[in-house]
Amino acid sequence: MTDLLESLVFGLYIFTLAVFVGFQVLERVPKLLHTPLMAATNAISGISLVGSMVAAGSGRGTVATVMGTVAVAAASLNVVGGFVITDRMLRMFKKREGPRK
Amino acid sequence: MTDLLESLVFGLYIFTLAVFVGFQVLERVPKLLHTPLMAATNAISGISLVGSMVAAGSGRGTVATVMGTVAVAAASLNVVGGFVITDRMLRMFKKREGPRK
Amino acid sequence: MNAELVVQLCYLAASILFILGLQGLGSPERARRGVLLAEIGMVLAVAGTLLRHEVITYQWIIAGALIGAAVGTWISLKIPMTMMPERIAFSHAFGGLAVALVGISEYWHLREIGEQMNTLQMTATGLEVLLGAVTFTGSLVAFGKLQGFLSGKPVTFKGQNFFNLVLAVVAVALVLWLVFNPTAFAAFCVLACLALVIGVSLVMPIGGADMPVVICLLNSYAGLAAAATGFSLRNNVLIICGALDGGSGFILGMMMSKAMNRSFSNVLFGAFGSATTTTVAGELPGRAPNQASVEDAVEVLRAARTVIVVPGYGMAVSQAQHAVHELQAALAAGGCTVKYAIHPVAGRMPGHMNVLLAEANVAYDALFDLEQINDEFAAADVALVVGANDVVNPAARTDPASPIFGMPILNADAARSCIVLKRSLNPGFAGIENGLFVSPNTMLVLGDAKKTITAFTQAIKSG
Amino acid sequence: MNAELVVQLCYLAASILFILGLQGLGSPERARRGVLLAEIGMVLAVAGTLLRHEVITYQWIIAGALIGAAVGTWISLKIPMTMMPERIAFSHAFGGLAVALVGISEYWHLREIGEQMNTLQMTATGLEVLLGAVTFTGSLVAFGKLQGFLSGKPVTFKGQNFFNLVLAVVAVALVLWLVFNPTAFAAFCVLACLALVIGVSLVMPIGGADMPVVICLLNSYAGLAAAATGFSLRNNVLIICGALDGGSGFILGMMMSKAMNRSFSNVLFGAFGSATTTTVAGELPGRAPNQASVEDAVEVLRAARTVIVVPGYGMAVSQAQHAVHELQAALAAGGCTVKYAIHPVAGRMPGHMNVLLAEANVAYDALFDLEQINDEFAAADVALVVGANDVVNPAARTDPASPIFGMPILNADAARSCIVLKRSLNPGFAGIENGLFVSPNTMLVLGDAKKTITAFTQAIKSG
Ligand SMILES: NC(=O)c1ccc[n+]([C@@H]2O[C@H](COP(=O)([O-])OP(=O)(O)OC[C@H]3O[C@@H](n4cnc5c(N)ncnc54)[C@H](OP(=O)(O)O)[C@@H]3O)[C@@H](O)[C@H]2O)c1
Ligand SMILES: NC(=O)c1ccc[n+]([C@@H]2O[C@H](COP(=O)([O-])OP(=O)(O)OC[C@H]3O[C@@H](n4cnc5c(N)ncnc54)[C@H](OP(=O)(O)O)[C@@H]3O)[C@@H](O)[C@H]2O)c1
Repeated sequence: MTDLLESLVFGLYIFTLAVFVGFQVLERVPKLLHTPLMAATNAISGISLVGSMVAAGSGRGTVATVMGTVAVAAASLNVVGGFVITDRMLRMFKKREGPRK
Repeated sequence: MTDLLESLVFGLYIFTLAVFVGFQVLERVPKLLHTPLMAATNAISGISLVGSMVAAGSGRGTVATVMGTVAVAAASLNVVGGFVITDRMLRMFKKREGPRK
Repeated sequence: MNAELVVQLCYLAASILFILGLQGLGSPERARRGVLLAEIGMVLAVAGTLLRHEVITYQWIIAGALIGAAVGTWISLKIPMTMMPERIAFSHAFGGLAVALVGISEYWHLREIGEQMNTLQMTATGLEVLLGAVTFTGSLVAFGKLQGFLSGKPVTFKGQNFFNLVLAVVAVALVLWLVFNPTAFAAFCVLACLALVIGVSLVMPIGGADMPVVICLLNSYAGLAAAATGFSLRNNVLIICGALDGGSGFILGMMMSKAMNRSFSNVLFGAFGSATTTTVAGELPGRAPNQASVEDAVEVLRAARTVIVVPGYGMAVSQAQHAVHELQAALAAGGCTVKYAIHPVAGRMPGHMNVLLAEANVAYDALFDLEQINDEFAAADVALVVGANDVVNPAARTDPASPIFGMPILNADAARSCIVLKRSLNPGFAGIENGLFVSPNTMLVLGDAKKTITAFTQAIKSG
Repeated sequence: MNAELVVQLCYLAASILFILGLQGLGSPERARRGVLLAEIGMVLAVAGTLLRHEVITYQWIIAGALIGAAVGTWISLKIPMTMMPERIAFSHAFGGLAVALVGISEYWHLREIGEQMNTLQMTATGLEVLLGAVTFTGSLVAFGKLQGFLSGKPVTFKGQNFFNLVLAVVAVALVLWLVFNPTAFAAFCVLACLALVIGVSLVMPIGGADMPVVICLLNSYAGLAAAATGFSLRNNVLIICGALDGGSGFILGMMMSKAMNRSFSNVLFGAFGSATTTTVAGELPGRAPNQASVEDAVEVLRAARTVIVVPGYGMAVSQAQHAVHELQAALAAGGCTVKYAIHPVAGRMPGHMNVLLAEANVAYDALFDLEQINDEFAAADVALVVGANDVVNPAARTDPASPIFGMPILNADAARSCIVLKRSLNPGFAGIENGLFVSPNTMLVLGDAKKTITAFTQAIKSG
């Protein structure tokens, strides 16, 4: 198999399997937690940080580096912000009656 | 990445994701269908046919070919037999009362 | 080779942790631990990337990360829960931006060093930039509309659908062109700019209230863009996260459109927004609504043994969730059972009401889904409708001509009496009249929900 | 390159179809369509393989496939449903054989052409041959024990556990040795033979009745072996199917051991079989069992409005399922409601009772799981226990000293009266006494279940 073909094929396998996993996992999230779910996937989508870091940190000349740095900032905004707000929301969900104000 | 490393890594990804998919799918099979499930996975495990066919059909000399042929026979026994018996069992599961003898 | 293996194992572990994290969101008890797992996954992914041999300078990474983390934390700690839809639109914009920039910078870099992308890379990068840029401007417009910077009204002109179609075809043609001519820099630039335009022109025609569905759609696009990045950089964790993200947008969008009784394919292919534009005033029995004072309503509440609260978008508007919880406490002190009935599309975002009530310390085991509680209305003394409208409109059951006909609704009209809190006689999101408001056993208490409920609580406590 | 792409896309499609097929087994309505999808997947996988450029001669493939398919079809059409455990053990043996032979032939071929395996291939091939050969002989022994060729009794000797441990350590050491010396042909041969021995010595010490758990374990091994083949041949569909297969064995084994109240880690690490060897006779109240004639039992059945049938292994032994269905029909004709209570480990295989009753045309919506029906016994007039024993033993609830204490059981003792059909006063699988048989409202009708039930039906019809 050529290199190119192999990475296409493997990528397709991984994508397909991940779609299956994703659907099955997400279907089981109760309606109660749909808003935290949106925030959490938002944070996870900040994984593009991984690509941004390579763009910003590989010494690729000014233009590429600047774009990479902006991308790092945008992605880490999502990662950190997303996790913080997810956790902030989830902390509010309580089973027993909390103390009243 | 070296070629070797790449196929190891991709293989691990695919295996891991498939384990997730498998668990999630299999957990949802009702107890009612556990015997057909055993028969069906038996049939699917006959996929080693794919490896056996290469062993039997690549003109690799007598010993390898004989082993390959036996493997093809064993695997296709599982594939065909497994699907036949799964279907035979599933045909018996009926929702409404069937005609009485 | 060993460092490379470590990097790859970090990515693999991160992928597993993300999946386990989302699995944790399957129940409120395990949710926080799940998020912790996902956080560890992200740390591993970042650590792995720092180990990569391509990464040679750290100052820009650190600078960008610090700025992003600081802004992100600040926003997330300050933002009120009622502004969650805005926040999500906003961060989709940044997600799209990051992905698009990664693609552009990759292309730029190869161009500078005189290399050219192979077919797979170019296809993936083209799609990545296209989807990323569409998500970027589309989400910005959605954010502006939700926030009020932009008019929430649908901005339309004649031939708009055709115009959008042409833009989309041109964009796809450009991607194809680039696949066969990866060095066509001009085409690449045009593609990027065109994608920005598409994002705007896709979302402008859609009314502010339809934004949640659009946001889910953009979420799916962002996920696909990230997956495309994974293909072009041969990075599996990106492919996996992209698939998870895209799937979540798709599932939530599907759930919403099902609960709103629209076909999801309509939503996917841009036919949404129609409900807002075609305001069909359902015919109502010629009765006048039965307006009531706070005192009348309090009397009914005092006598009630079981109350089911039906919160809706109006509760979010008036920020009445804390007041509602206090009323619940006051009623419970008098021996009354209080439950909450949460319609899947009450509010403007999936799970909107749950989060607001959780914020106000309402225990989540007092919240019930439509299927769980709908049969209990018949036995309830009072259904207290706090700023909900469409989700309790009986026309969905009875009037085949109604645009919401067939949508599952909460049977608030089945309760012995129904107290409805709203500010006016205006219709809700779907723009249609609501027969519940003129039914004989409904008491309509006009006024801001928070004020009205606070008045209820005081009267009940003092009486 | 294009043919190669087609092959790979066939494999990808096959993997998707296998997953969708197993998803179909999630409900009886969709199950047959699911199996059809999996069949299409298998056809695609085979077709794809035929397109591979390595495959140059077809006669051996066709010969092997024809023989396998003919034998497989013949067995599967002829075998009675009561022999399913045997059939499954038998086909695991062939699965293990195929995988092991693929590995050996690959190794042999490379040796002949003077090449050597790389680290990854050698590791994978070593594990593949090891697990495949263990599964082969292990399953053959399991088959022999179930079938009665071999003594069903545990065959043990002193120091056996230590002996097995030594064998396993040596095998793993051989694999490691091969990884560093892939050309060590002698080591490879020793590994293969040793694996065959391990399979035998792993299963011989285990009693025939414990075979189902062993079979699940061997199923997992077979799956792992297939996945290892996938790694060594770089074939993703093998990896995916291996994971699915291994997972299914694991899940079923876990479910069984949970329902049998043993820790799964014990089962995994060979501590099973103990229940059969340590026969603890639980202390019973000194009452004599209340033996009854067919006539007495028929009288009780005639008066009953609701009957819950509890089938067990004895129903399989006496092939009484058709007779049971006829009794159900006769009772139903008299206006009596008949339900079936299926314990998760009734019989000798997961889902054993369901398949037998389905074979006898009992509608599956008359079959209820333990959790669904256990509360209904208290309101039932008769619990009719057809060859079940351990799964209705109240000691599991009441006697902390009993080996089955804590195992969830069917509350047959809660019914107004309980009719138990068995041939003798012998204990069941777990080898312990059953207090239900001596309880005052139990009627024990001794004799072969099929004969007794046929007599019931005749009496009820004629009366
Ligand atoms: N949840 C989602 O994911 C989602 C997404 C997209 C669309 N939607 C749509 O949104 C709608 C949600 O239904 P809904 O019943 O929650 O809301 P709704 O139908 O939009 O009605 C909201 C009601 O709240 C009242 N209100 C507004 N501000 C108030 C205040 N300060 N005090 C008291 N009342 C106030 C309004 O009446 P006044 O103006 O008279 O006060 C209005 O009748 C559905 O049609 C759904 O399809 C939901
Ligand atoms: N299902 C699984 O996956 C699985 C797997 C492994 C182990 N097990 C174990 O198997 C046991 C299953 O429990 P169970 O209650 O179904 O069966 P059981 O406890 O083994 O008892 C079977 C009963 O059937 C009677 N019997 C045998 N042949 C008969 C005939 N021809 N006519 C009438 N009665 C007959 C036997 O009594 P007589 O000899 O007096 O007739 C015996 O009491 C559990 O202990 C479980 O843990 C199950």
